[in-house]
Amino acid sequence: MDKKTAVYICTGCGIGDALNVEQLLEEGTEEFTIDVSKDHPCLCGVEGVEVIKKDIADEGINTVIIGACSYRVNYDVFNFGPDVIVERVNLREQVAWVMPPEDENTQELAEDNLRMGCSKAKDTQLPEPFKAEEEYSKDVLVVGGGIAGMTAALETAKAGYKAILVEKEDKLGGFLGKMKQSVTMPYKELADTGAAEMIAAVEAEEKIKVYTSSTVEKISGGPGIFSVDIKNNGNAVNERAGAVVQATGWVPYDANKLDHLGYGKFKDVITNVEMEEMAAAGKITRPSDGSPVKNVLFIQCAGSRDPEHLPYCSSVCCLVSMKQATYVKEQDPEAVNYVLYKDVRTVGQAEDFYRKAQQDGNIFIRGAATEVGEAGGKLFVEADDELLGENVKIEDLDLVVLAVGMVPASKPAVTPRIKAPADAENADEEGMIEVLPDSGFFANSALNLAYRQGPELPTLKYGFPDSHFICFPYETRRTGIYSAGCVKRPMETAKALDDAAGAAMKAVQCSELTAVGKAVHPRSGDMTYPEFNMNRCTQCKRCTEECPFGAINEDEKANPLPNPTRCRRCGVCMGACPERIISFKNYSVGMIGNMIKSVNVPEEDEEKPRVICLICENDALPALDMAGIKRMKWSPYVRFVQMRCLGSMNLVWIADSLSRGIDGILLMGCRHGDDYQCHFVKGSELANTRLSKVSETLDRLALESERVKFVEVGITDYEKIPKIIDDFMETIEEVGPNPYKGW
Amino acid sequence: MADVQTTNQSILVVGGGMSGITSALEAAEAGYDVVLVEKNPYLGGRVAQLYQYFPKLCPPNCGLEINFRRMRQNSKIRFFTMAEVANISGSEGNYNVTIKLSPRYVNDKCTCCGKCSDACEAEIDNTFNFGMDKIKAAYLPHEFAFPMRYVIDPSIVETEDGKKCQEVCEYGAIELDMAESTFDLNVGAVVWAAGWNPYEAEKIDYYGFGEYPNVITNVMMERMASPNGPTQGKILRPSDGKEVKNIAFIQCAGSRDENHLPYCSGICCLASMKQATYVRERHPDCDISIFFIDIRALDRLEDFYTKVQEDEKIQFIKSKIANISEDEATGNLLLEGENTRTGEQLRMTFDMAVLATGMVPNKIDIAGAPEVAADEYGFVINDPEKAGIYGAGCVRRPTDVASSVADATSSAFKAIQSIARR
Amino acid sequence: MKYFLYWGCSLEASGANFLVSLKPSCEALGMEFLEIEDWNCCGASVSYAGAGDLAIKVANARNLAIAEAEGGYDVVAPCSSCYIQMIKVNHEIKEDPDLLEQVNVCLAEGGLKYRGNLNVRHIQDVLYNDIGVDKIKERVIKPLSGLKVAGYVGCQSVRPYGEYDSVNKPVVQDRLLEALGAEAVPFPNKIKCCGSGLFVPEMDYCMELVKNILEDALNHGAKLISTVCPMCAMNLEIYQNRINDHYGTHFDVPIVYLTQLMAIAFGMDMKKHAALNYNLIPPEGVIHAAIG
Amino acid sequence: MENKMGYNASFAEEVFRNVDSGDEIKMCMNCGVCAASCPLREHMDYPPRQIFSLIRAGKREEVLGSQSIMLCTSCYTCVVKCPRSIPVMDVMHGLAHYALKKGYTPRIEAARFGKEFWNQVYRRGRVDERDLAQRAYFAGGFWEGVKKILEFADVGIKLVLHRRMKLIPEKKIKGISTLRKMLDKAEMLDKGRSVQ
Repeated sequence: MDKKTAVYICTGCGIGDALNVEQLLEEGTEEFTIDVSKDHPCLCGVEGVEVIKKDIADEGINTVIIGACSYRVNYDVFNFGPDVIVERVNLREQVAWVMPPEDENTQELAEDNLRMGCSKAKDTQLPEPFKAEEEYSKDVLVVGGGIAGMTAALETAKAGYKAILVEKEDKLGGFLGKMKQSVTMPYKELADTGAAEMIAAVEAEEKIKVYTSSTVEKISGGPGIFSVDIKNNGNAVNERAGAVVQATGWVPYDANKLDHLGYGKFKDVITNVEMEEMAAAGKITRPSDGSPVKNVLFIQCAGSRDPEHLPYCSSVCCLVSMKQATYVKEQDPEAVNYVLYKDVRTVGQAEDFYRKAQQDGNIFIRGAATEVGEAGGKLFVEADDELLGENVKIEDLDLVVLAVGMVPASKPAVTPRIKAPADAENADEEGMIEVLPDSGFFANSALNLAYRQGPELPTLKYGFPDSHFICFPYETRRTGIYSAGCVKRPMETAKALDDAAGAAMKAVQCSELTAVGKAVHPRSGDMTYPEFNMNRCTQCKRCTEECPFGAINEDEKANPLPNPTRCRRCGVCMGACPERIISFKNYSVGMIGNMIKSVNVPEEDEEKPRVICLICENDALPALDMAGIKRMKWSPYVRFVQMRCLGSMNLVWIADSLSRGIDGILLMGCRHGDDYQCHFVKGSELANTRLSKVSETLDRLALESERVKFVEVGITDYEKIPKIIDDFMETIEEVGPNPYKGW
Repeated sequence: MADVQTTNQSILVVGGGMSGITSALEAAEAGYDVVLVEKNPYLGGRVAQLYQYFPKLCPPNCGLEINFRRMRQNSKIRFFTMAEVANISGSEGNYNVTIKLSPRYVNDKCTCCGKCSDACEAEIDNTFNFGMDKIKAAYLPHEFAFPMRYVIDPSIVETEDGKKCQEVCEYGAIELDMAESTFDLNVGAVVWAAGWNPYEAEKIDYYGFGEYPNVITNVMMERMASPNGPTQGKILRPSDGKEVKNIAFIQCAGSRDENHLPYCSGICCLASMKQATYVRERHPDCDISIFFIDIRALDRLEDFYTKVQEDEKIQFIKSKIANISEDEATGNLLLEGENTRTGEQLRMTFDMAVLATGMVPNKIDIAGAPEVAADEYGFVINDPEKAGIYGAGCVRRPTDVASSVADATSSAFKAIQSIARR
Repeated sequence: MKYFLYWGCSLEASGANFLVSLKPSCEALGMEFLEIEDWNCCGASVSYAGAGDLAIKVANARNLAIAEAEGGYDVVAPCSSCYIQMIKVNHEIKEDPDLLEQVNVCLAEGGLKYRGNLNVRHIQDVLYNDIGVDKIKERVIKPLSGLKVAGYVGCQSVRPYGEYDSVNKPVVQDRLLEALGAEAVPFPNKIKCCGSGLFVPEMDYCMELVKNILEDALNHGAKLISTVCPMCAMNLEIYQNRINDHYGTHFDVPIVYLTQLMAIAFGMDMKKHAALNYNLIPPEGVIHAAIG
Repeated sequence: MENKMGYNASFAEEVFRNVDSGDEIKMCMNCGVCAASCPLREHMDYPPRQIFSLIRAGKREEVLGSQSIMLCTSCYTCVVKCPRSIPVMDVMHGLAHYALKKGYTPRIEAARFGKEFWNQVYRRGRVDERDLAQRAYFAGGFWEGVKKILEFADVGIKLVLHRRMKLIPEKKIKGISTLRKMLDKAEMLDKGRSVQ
């Protein structure tokens, strides 16, 4: 593309008062080829925009540099269609509103900002969306044929898309199919499970292809172009899909581990799953002798909420026990149910069912079981009754039901071990080490992804595949693969229905976006993608290891094999690459390097230090905007460079900056760790890790380590920003000017 | 004024909170035309008023910012603030909707320079902060407001203040003669994501909210803890601005109570635990008591409960508080209850009490609208037999953000299905 | 406006000053009272010791059945205990048709039948909602200006149904006192229980309840306490000496009925109409001190 | 460990069946609001919520022999605050009635007073306060009665002097015989009849 570039400076909102605009236009654009340069008192107004539009029309301008307010405002006003590159240079929130007006330093800041903008615009290319060679599919592969899986398939079909449903058992239904009845909205009475109708609906739906007695042997490719190998009753079948919903459900917690509650010891101690199956099969009787049950005791949180077993709450067990108590009462109104609980957790309208269970006369005892035993052919349970403050004994029990919790089907019974890296500390004698849940090698076989980073979805601790579980609950770390239902977190029927429909929505959306070469969340709509200049690749594997989304496979020679449809466009690979071979059309190592190079570094005797701040655009940059809107003040010596994610930070920028005489580098990124806020999961953490290697660079240049600093900045931390900057400037002053100035 | 072309292939989303934004974005990113209407002058709804989310203790604006960015770059979504549904008729696949726009008195020329606010002298109650402070009558609803545009309060439109605002605006952004207007839409499906209101704490009269200044609600606590709140993030006693030395959180303030809200509001346990961490962070010496009936921390949220329990300054007392009275001289609050674990009658004095008030759904309340199933509490039931208008988020059940987002995503899909069927 | 006045047993004895003052002051506002023919006792709040729940309900239903047959006017029960017993039956039979049937099976033994069509009203309810503060204000000749009164509501006049006032933060009595020109002092204990019928047998426990109420009233500047219940009035008034002996306090607070204050404010006779001579602790002093 | 309390659902069933309002306690979720709103809670051996817990635990003796069930002042505070709409007061009254019928005599004076009150209703249709007091005083025996009379003589005399105590005994109401028939019938139909 032949660029015709125009620069427009808005002089409104105090910019004109703070800056010498004429000088700015001259100094800030000097080194660049600029075809048109203008200023306007209100660029975002109708007349201002008209000026730009006219230049585009009349002068053939296709690259527009706007020196005005933050890119976060007036985004719609300064949109001139897909063929015009727009680069926004912030002269308001970062300059005019926070710096002293008509000041030399303010002016220099504005000029540097404009230079960086011009440099960036020069290197920016229009995106050319990725188009795979294969034909795209928009079908949704659903793995798991329980309530969530069947719902995902049905909802997909209702929206006019096709679904492929793979179930390992010989029939659909999962746990739903094993249930006698269910308790769901509006939680007044027990309801039919609807399993039979749902199975029939799935089977009747021509848009759904059902594979029972089947497993997914291999999924290769990526969103839009997944190739799925299915083993169907021993036969190999291949299907193509655009996206995947993993609804592999849950397994009950292994009650054999609950021998302190008498399981395995007494025949009449059973799990809630066994209770359900018995009820569904017909009559509830004592397993020991088949005699009728009169007194039943439910032990809640059998395993759940117990650090020795399942530290989390399994969410559904309170309702399940109330449901099963109802079965007992329906069978024999004179029967007595005791429910031994820690907290009754019937949230939302489900409280109504608790009230019903109480109305039915079920006896709720708050406390923990201390012993389960047998006397005279009947069971007894001893418990600390918290509300009586006494140890109590409930005798003459026919049945004790353990409300065992839910374990995601993805969680392996035994944590897999892999060969430990050479420097691992906790490797065993054979040099093996436990796989972390946060890895594609942890979970039980379900998807068998042909991904370099492992065959399954990485999980959070406890084995639930999930990542951003508050704002973006469908985000997993494998693009186009969404988990749904109890594999994601323990949830009751009503929620599983919604969750599955939501996952199907995401799957369909992913296929649609992928088909037109667009990224999915969080950079949804982005049409650029990383391109690899393989000639210079040294097979260092950093990109393939670090990609948070497992987008890059590897050939046997360790050459990266990018799968652009799996890519989320965070740029982590670009930041990881020591050879700078990975670039986006509008974001590259060279581009940012050039921007940094365009910053003027004053001579040492001018006593004007220069600091480059690489700032994450997701959280830290909006926070900086807020600080500007609040008219806070900070040092005029800092130049902010916008990052897609701090994980895209390449160390070469630091080395280049320091060797040019830049006095310090400040990195602002999201919180990492367990409660990370990075929108690309691992970006800020990787940046921080990478930074540990910067010491080599500093040593080589014989520079002080204080010159480079990483700070976590959340979006609401704007009050802290001036202090962070000022503290850093103080450090820089202490360590003195960079000796490389003027080289 | 609004020039919106829609067809029966379009989706209307009512409510610009977390659920509505999610529904709108998910549908739009799948390629559907969406119109989003929000009655406030900004998007973000209730979550925009929160300081942090549990259990990660992260700022809601972080996710909102991403969503606003998704919205900015997506031409399939058009949104209107200060907009409400005035009328709705029709059936699945073909609804005629009238949207009423209240005047903002500020047009899209606003550059957010803030001069009008500087010039304006009149102050109004800051509803964003639940009236805990005042703002100028020419105001930006909050720093992260999206769209970032000022609002002129109707109370100054015909005053000198209004004129002054208009005069100082260099960009001609203030239009004092702006009037209420309406426009019509044709859509194929509607997602009702109008959110919730906190239960009116005054109704639990024995807690003295509105009478004793040091009794506040959980939503007020969020604002108080926010750096952009009425106290710049300081947790202080409303009566005298003193630092709190001990504070009580009263769970089920209205919820699980047949005299008020018979259902459980689902989120209040976690919200209070989260707010206890706010207090801990600011006042490490403050003693915190959380009074509860049952602690309801579902699934992995249990981890957060475990973590908070480990804090020795936070104690959980199983007691519904039966009464609050105020010491008139000190403003201290006497709480009475029964510690049901020990059987002791409890009388404890606190500097401040936070009522964990529950959620009341904003039900569909439009005369002549097609019937949408709801339970006796007003929560929308998505009835497959009456498809076309779908509830999303807390209008369906009281729930946390993650579940609301999941629900909103599913509702977007239901809306798409309504269109696919026609 | 016609009402049945069900005054009950106490208003003929310990609560006589209530009845004596109520009739003229209310009649002055245009209320007309009828007596329920051959009424019986309501059973009050302690009868459960001797009677089952249904028997107590039947006792009350008998009065209602007679009143219903005699014209069906609203039944005004000045005594809170009578009021609550009657209104409770009324409420419960509305919610439970089986109960009404059971009650009628019993009433049939005396040839009576109750259809459940009556309204049971508290005197405060009638004064506030039927007459209204404006009309009361109009009738005031000698405003009780400067008289600081603690309006003691007690329990059963508002709880549990809250038919005309908040159950936890009632205001009606204060509004009525203000209509008479008096100053109703804030008084958090106005809804705290005085011990009711349990006072006599459980005096050791209940004295503290009364002590707290009196103390709270005085601490808030009240010179006298008004009530609308004979049981409250008696418990608050006649044991003050005993409380003083027990706690070393010096209570000497006049306890008056709201209707006594009405009679005074309406310019009626202090004895004949306001029945001040019935009071054990004479209120005349504080009243005269305030209004001259 | 001995001395373990055995849970026994039969007492709960007994209460549900035979005690007026007894089945309402099923709905209790142990929030404690009833106890905390009770004016005499400090004097109760088991506040209402604990009574309900004891019923579910099958502690018959503790419940029917408890002081608390006789210490209800009928103030309705618990009733209006109970989040599960349990008529706590009615339950306490029901339990007291049941306990007395079963021969338990916790808080003997309150029991005598209440019983005598109802006697008056039953005997003459109305209550004579003076007669009630006297009879209640003497219910515990002659000397106890005399002591009480003397103790309360000051109050009695004052009431007489201020025209607030009737000296002439209250007469029976005209319809006393039919009233009694009605009440007898009611007792026959009452919930607790099966254990008379």
